[in-house]
Parts: sequence; C-alpha cells; structure tokens
Amino acid sequence: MDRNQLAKWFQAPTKMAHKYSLHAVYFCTGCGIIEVPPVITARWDAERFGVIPTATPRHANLFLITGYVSVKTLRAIIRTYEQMPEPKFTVGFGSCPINGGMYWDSYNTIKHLDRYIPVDGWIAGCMPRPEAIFVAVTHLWTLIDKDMADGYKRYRTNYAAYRANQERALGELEWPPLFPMERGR
Amino acid sequence: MARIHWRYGPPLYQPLIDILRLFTQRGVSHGRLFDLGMVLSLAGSLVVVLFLPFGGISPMSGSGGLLVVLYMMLLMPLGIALSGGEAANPNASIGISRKLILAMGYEVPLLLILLAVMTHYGSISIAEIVSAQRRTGASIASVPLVLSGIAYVLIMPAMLGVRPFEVVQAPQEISSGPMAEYGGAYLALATVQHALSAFIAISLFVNLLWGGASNPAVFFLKMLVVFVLVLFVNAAFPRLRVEQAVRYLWRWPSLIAFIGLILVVVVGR
Amino acid sequence: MRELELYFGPQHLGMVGNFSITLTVEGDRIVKAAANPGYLHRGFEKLMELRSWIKNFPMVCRINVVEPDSMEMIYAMGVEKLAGLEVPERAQFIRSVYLELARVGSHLFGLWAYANMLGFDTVAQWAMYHRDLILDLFEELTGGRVYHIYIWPGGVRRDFPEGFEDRIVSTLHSVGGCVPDYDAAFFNNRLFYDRAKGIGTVPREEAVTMGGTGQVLRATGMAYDIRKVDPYAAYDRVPWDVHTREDGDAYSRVWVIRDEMIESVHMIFKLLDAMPKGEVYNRIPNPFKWRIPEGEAYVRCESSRGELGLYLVSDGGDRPYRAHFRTPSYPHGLTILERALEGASIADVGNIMISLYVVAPEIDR
Amino acid sequence: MNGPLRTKLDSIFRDVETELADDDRLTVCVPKDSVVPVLSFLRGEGCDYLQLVSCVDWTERGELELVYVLSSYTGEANPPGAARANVLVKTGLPRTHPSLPTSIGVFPSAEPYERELHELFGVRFEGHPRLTPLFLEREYEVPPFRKDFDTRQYVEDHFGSIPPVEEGS
Repeated sequence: MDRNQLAKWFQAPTKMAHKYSLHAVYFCTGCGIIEVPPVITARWDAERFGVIPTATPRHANLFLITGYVSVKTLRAIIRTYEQMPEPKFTVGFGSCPINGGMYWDSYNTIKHLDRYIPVDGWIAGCMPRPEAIFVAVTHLWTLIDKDMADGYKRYRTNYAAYRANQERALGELEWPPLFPMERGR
Repeated sequence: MARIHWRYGPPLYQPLIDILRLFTQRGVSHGRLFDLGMVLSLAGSLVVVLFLPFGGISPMSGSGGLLVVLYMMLLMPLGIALSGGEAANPNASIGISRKLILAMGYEVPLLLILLAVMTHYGSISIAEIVSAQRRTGASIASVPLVLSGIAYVLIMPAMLGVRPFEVVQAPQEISSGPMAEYGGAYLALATVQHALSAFIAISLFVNLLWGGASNPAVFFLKMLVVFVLVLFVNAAFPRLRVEQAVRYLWRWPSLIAFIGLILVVVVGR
Repeated sequence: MRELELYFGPQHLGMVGNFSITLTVEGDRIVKAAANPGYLHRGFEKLMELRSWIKNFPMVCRINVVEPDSMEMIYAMGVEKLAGLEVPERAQFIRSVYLELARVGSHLFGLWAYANMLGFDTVAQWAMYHRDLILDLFEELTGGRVYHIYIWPGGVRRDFPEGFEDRIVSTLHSVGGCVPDYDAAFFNNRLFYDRAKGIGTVPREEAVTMGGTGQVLRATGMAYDIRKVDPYAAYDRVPWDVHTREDGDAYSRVWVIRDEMIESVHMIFKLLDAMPKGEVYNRIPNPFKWRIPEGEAYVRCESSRGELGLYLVSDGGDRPYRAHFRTPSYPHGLTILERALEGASIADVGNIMISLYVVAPEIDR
Repeated sequence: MNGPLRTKLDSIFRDVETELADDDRLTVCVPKDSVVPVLSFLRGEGCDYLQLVSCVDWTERGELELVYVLSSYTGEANPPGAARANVLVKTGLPRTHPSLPTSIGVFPSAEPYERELHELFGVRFEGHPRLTPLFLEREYEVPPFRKDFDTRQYVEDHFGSIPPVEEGS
C-alpha cells in the first residue's frame, strides 16, 4: 500500500474496509461457477484481494451471480440478496445475466437480471476468465471509492418497481416485501 | 495457513479489515435475547482474560484465579447457545447442540489437567503457579505434569475449534453453525469472542505448563509458537463428526490426564 | 423425537452446483430425503431442435460444466452415426488423448469438491492447482479454458501444434509426481478412513436396479466401463484395465476415482506413442445446407461421471428432430442419492452426494 | 446376440413386430398395453439395464412415440459382444390424452424419467407414486417440449413485457 493510499484510508476508513474485504456469498447459480473455484484456490487466489467465500448471506457483502439464471433460481437469488446486510454489491458474471446470452430463447431462463435485482458490475464473456474476475473486483474498488456502487440504495428507493417485476416473472412471492411499498407502481 | 496451501494469501492485517467492515454493516437483530446472549458470551471471555497473567502484568489474579477461569470458561458456549437458539435457523440449532457436546467433550480432560496442576503446586492462583515455575523450571518438564501437558496439547485443537474438531462452525455441513444468523456488527462481536477464547486457551497452556514469562514479549512469542503448531495440525486433518470427536476426546486425553493426576498425587505426597 | 425439515438448499457451501435436497431430520439422523432439482433447467433439448446441426456444437458442451468434452464427443458420435461419416485414424487417437486429459481434469475437480467437503483444504488447493495446469494445456490446444469446442463431426478442429506432445508429457509428469503427496496427505489418512468408510453404501443389486453406472458400479466390484464394453475412438487399440473396489461405499468410490486418474495418465502416454500420422479432419458438406438422412441413433460413451448416452432422431431436415441425453448424474442424483441418504447423519450429506459424483446441470439439462 | 432374442419375442408375443437394424440393434414396436409384459420378458432375457425412457413428438404422424432403451450389464464376464447392442422398445400414444401404465414395477430406475416425461410432454403414467413437477417452476398450458409449444413466442410475451426499472424516478 503506497503512501497516498494511507491518506485515503484515514479519511474514509469505512470505505477502505468495504473495499478490501469483499466476502462473496457462495451460491452456484449457473454454469459460471466452474471458474470460481480456481479463483479462490491456489493458482489465482482471490484472497489476495480479500475475496473469501462465506457460507451464509448474513456474512457476505458481495454477491456473484455466475451464469444464466433460471426462473427457479431467481426466487432463491432474490431471497439471498434480501438477506444480505446493507452495504452489498452484486456482480453479474458472464453474458447470460446481461441479456440472456446463449439461452435467449429458452422459456425457463431470465433474460435481463437487472430488472429483478440491482447489479453493480458486469463481467462479459461466456465463462469469463479468472483474470476478468480480478479486473471486476478492482473496478468495484473504484466504484466504491466514487460511491457509484450504490446498488442497494437503488434497491431501496425504487423497491416498488423491482417488486412488481419480480412478481411479474415469478407470480406470487411468498415472503413479505422488504421495504414498505411507499409508492405503489 | 495460506502458505501451506501454496498460495500467496491475504495481507497480515486482513482480519482487522474484516472486523472494521463488519462493524459498518447494518446487522439484523432477532429480538432481545439474541443480543443478550451475544453480550453474555463476550463478557464471559473478557472477564477471563483479565484473570490470566499476561507476561509480567497480572491485573486481577489475586486469589482463586483458576477456579474463576474454569467457571467463566463455561459461560462462553452458553452465551453463544442462548443467542444462536433465538435466531430460529435450523442450522444454528444443530450447531449449538454440537457446540455444547464438544464443550462437554473437552471439559472433562481440562478439569483433570487443572486438578493435577493445582495439587502439584498446592495453590489455585495462577500468579503463584507462574512464580513457582520460575524457580523450579517449566512444569511440563517436571515428571508428573508431563502427562497432563500432553493431554492439554491433545485437546488444544478442540478448545480452539480448529480443524480436526471444527465441528461447531463446519461451513460445508451446517453453514457455519450457530453463527449462521449473525450479520454485520454481531458477526464482528462473534469473531472477536472466538479470537478471545483462542487467546484464553493458549495463554492458559503457556502459563500453567510452560512456565509463563517475565515480560509480555516473551509470553507473546511463546503463544505464537503454540498457535503456529496448532495451525499445522489444522491444515493437515479433515473434520471429524461430532460423535467421533467426543469419543476421541473422552478416550485418549482423559486417560492421560487421569494418569497424570494419579502420578501427581503419588509423587506429591 | 421431533422431526425437523432442513433445506440442504441451493445456497449452501457444501453444495457443488445448484441442487437442493429437503431432508426430514430427527436429531442428527436423516429420516427421508427428497431431491429437488430444476434450478438449472433451461430446456436444452428444446433449444437444440431450433438450431442446425453445426450450431448445436457450441451449445452441447454447456450441459455438463465440469467435463464439457464428453458431451462434444457424444454429440459428434451421434451425428457421425446418423450421417454415416468416417473419422480418420489420427483424429480417433487425438480424441482419446483429449478425452483422457479431460477425465483427469474432471477427477481433480471432483477431488477438490470432495476434499473441501471433508474440510481438507490443503489437498483441495493442490488438486485445483493441478487442474489449472491441465486447463493451460487445453487453452493452448483449443483456445478456451473450460469450453473448448474442439471435436467436430468428421474429426477434430486442428492437429496438435508441434511440440505439444512433450508439453502434455511434462505436465502429466509434474502432476503424477505429486501422487505420493496426495496419498500421504489424503488417501491414506486415518481420519479420511474414519469419515468415509461405510458411508453412503450402495450395494451392487441396488446400484444395478437403480441404473447406476461408472464409479457407483465399479466401487461394488463390477468392471463395467463403456470404453471396454462398447469401445469407441481409439480405446480398443491400447491395452489398459478397469479398476474396481469391493464394498461400494464413499471410501471405495474415491479410491476408484484415484486409480482411474492414474490409469488415464498412463493411457495418455501409450496413446501418444501409438499415434499414427495423417489427416485429422474429413471435410463435411457445406454445414449450412447439410441435411442428415432420416433415422435414429443411440450412442454411448464413458464420461468421468459414468455412462453418457444420446438418443438422436433426425427427420431428414437440417435440424435435429429430437435429442435426449442420458446423463450419468440423473440416476445417481435422484434415485440412488435418496436411498443412500436415508439413515445418514447430517454431516455426511455433502460427503455422500459428492462421492456419488453428482453434477447438477446434468440432471436438469 | 439379438437374433435368437428376436425369434423368441416373435414366438411369444403375437402383436409385436421386431426389426433388426444393421449394427445388431433390435427395435420392438409394441402396442400400448403390452409394454410392461414385454419389458419384464426382456428383463428376464438379460436386458436388465434400462438406460433411457425418451419420447419423440411426431407431429405429422400425430402420435407421441415413447422409446425405452434397454441394455444389459450381463454379469461379471460382460462379453463385449453381448452388451454392445441395445434394444429399443417403442410404443405410440395419441397426442390428445397420452397415458400409459407405469413401468416402475419392472425397472425402478424409470421413476425420474417418467416424472420428467409427464412434466415436459404431458404423458400420464398410471400408478406412478409421485408425479409431482420435477424441473419446472410454473404451469404451462402446452407442455414445453411438445413441437407445438413455440418457445420464442413464449419468451416474447412473458419476458419481453417486463419493463426495465427506471433509475430516474
């Protein structure tokens, strides 16, 4: 850590803490999960960047959505996302969450992920390489620095729109809305 | 740990960053009992730390040091159990039952060891034991206590909740057991409490069986050596099931501790 | 004792792939387990009916994430059988070397998952590191790390770059050299024996009635391997043997995987020596207007998880009329897993599941 | 190996026509209600491994063709010749309300296959213990794997209409 970093640290310690300890919740949502184990183990070792897989959403603040999202997985993703404590960041992994990717005409996959939960960063590529994941992590650092990684704030402000989309895709949801639905959309 | 895995690993101060990050996250509380249990276990471990002499400084080890330590040691699993139970997560409840079973597992040999040490030195204040050892050399070297020393080393991984006995927080099986529901600030407190209990177990070992230390620096060095040794054990073994762990704990360490106790009584007279 | 419903759900550190099991639990014992797949269902066979024969090749290897190569192989065999294509000799050898490399990589991934599940982080890291060395070989040969669309109807996309054989040999020597360390640290470890012995036992007659294949059968002493029973590619031109174990529990399944990995490495060396020179690719008619004569074909190959089958029907058009993959994890993950879990303890759910080598995307397709 | 099997089949079952393909693969076309007896007969003959239960939707012929692919472990020695060939048992079902007695009695491993075919093709299997949905999350009026289910149209009207979340509001 060179000199000017230290100045930035003391000026905003919380931001530094969020940057260098991104605990990712371990949830294999799609085919992209095959690139995550090499990243967290010896060869690529994401722990240098402070990215450690955790067991429960409660401990995590980074949510990696790896690969395509089927309808049934979307329900689990929304629940996991809502269980994570507040400053949380999501990264869409691979081309399938962006626009449906290779399964654009499949009746069971979700086409645009950011219509259901806010996404802070995207990694392109059908199975992005481990280096692409590190580029995404460092990019997330700069976003956090400039306070642009505000997915969770967006989720809070227009929650009504997100909830409406979720219900449109999944039909009736069996858990109560997270935030009070102040503006019915 | 990272070095053993052939990988570069995070910077040394990574745990500090994690704790800082956790404090700034907005945790979710599951009702008052949840918070109470947390505070209880943290208080328990803090009090115990006060009683343990850290090198030269021993703030409150006036009299009855060992008994208080023993009593307080049980407070920690109780506190976690109380708050974990409140969190209504099936993984948490299974984790708690495991934690209590494991605690029961290593309490038996621990009691035998402490009894052996107390009868050998005829006092229950840790400070006196430390000073006695300075005269007669580390107690683990003295014949009768070497057995209880070995027993202590055998149950050390269980007390620290480290790999062969990482039954309580088994991430792969019950997604980190009782800690499953802790988020944000609670998780920070829980990790601090876990670190404290590790500190207690090692400092108890260093004080009673390895002759304490005159100044904090040497004491810290000894603790570091013990911790690294335990880490090596951690890296080499898989996780045992609960009943296997307890069966092991009650068979070998208790036997050795018991023989140690008899030896002390016989030799002592 | 009160019964508790526990979700070994999709979001779980012990769950490799996206698959959830609802367990009714009494204390620490599992009373009943109901597998609940479907989280990765994308209607694969339906999508294949909308794409032409050639366009399906990049699609097909996405079914099984851990070992995409046997999927390419099975689809290529299906198309060749229907269209009556001939594969040159050298391409057969290259395909077998390529498949055996993929098998070693997939077994290393399985070892990572299994060691991680038992808490053996050190061995898991080693296994994943060695798998990465093999992925570098694939990257050099085909350009892709995981999905390398290399097998083509009528042969292989390109020949080995020069000097590639001895790079394979040197990597495999470096991986093979660590086998004694793996044995000392993991396979002969007393605690591994305690944790895996007698867990998830699948006796032979249950494995046979439930349609089990691959390790599940070989762990019960039955030498059933499609490469021997119904040889394809160049497997009948090189002498090799099938390893089996006796008592069909998690311990013997992992040992079968270990022996198979070593056997594959030796087989690659033999294949490389016996590889003939010559053409690698038979030209196929213009892929865009390529009509396969009407007919149906059922082809089988041995993937690292077990026996992989494909029932391919063509109605003479330029698109497959119906494709149905018979994936090995299907019976392992649904019928056999539910029986093996009954009576096990919670700590062994992941242990049994991964020792049965279940991969979620294969079940849902 | 399938030659003698074929003659035995012809002799015992009258309403069965068998046809031996070139690579020793035997195809047996069977009417609906005699599927289970033929399967148990074949199982007795040594084809004790049901690999796959698949279904092909022939729209121009107007029938759902169910295909049971059988093969055999053939015990220890597993002579390469024996297990090489597999036997395909086919039966045609009407497209409107296809239903068939379940074959779990003969092959317990058929249970998940039948559940899947029920869900994706709408084939009812009488006597199946749990025909609950296996993969799909939502009900579809036309079973998705049928030819007349247009997945692109379905995607258009289900996912196309979901508006992106406006940030500005």
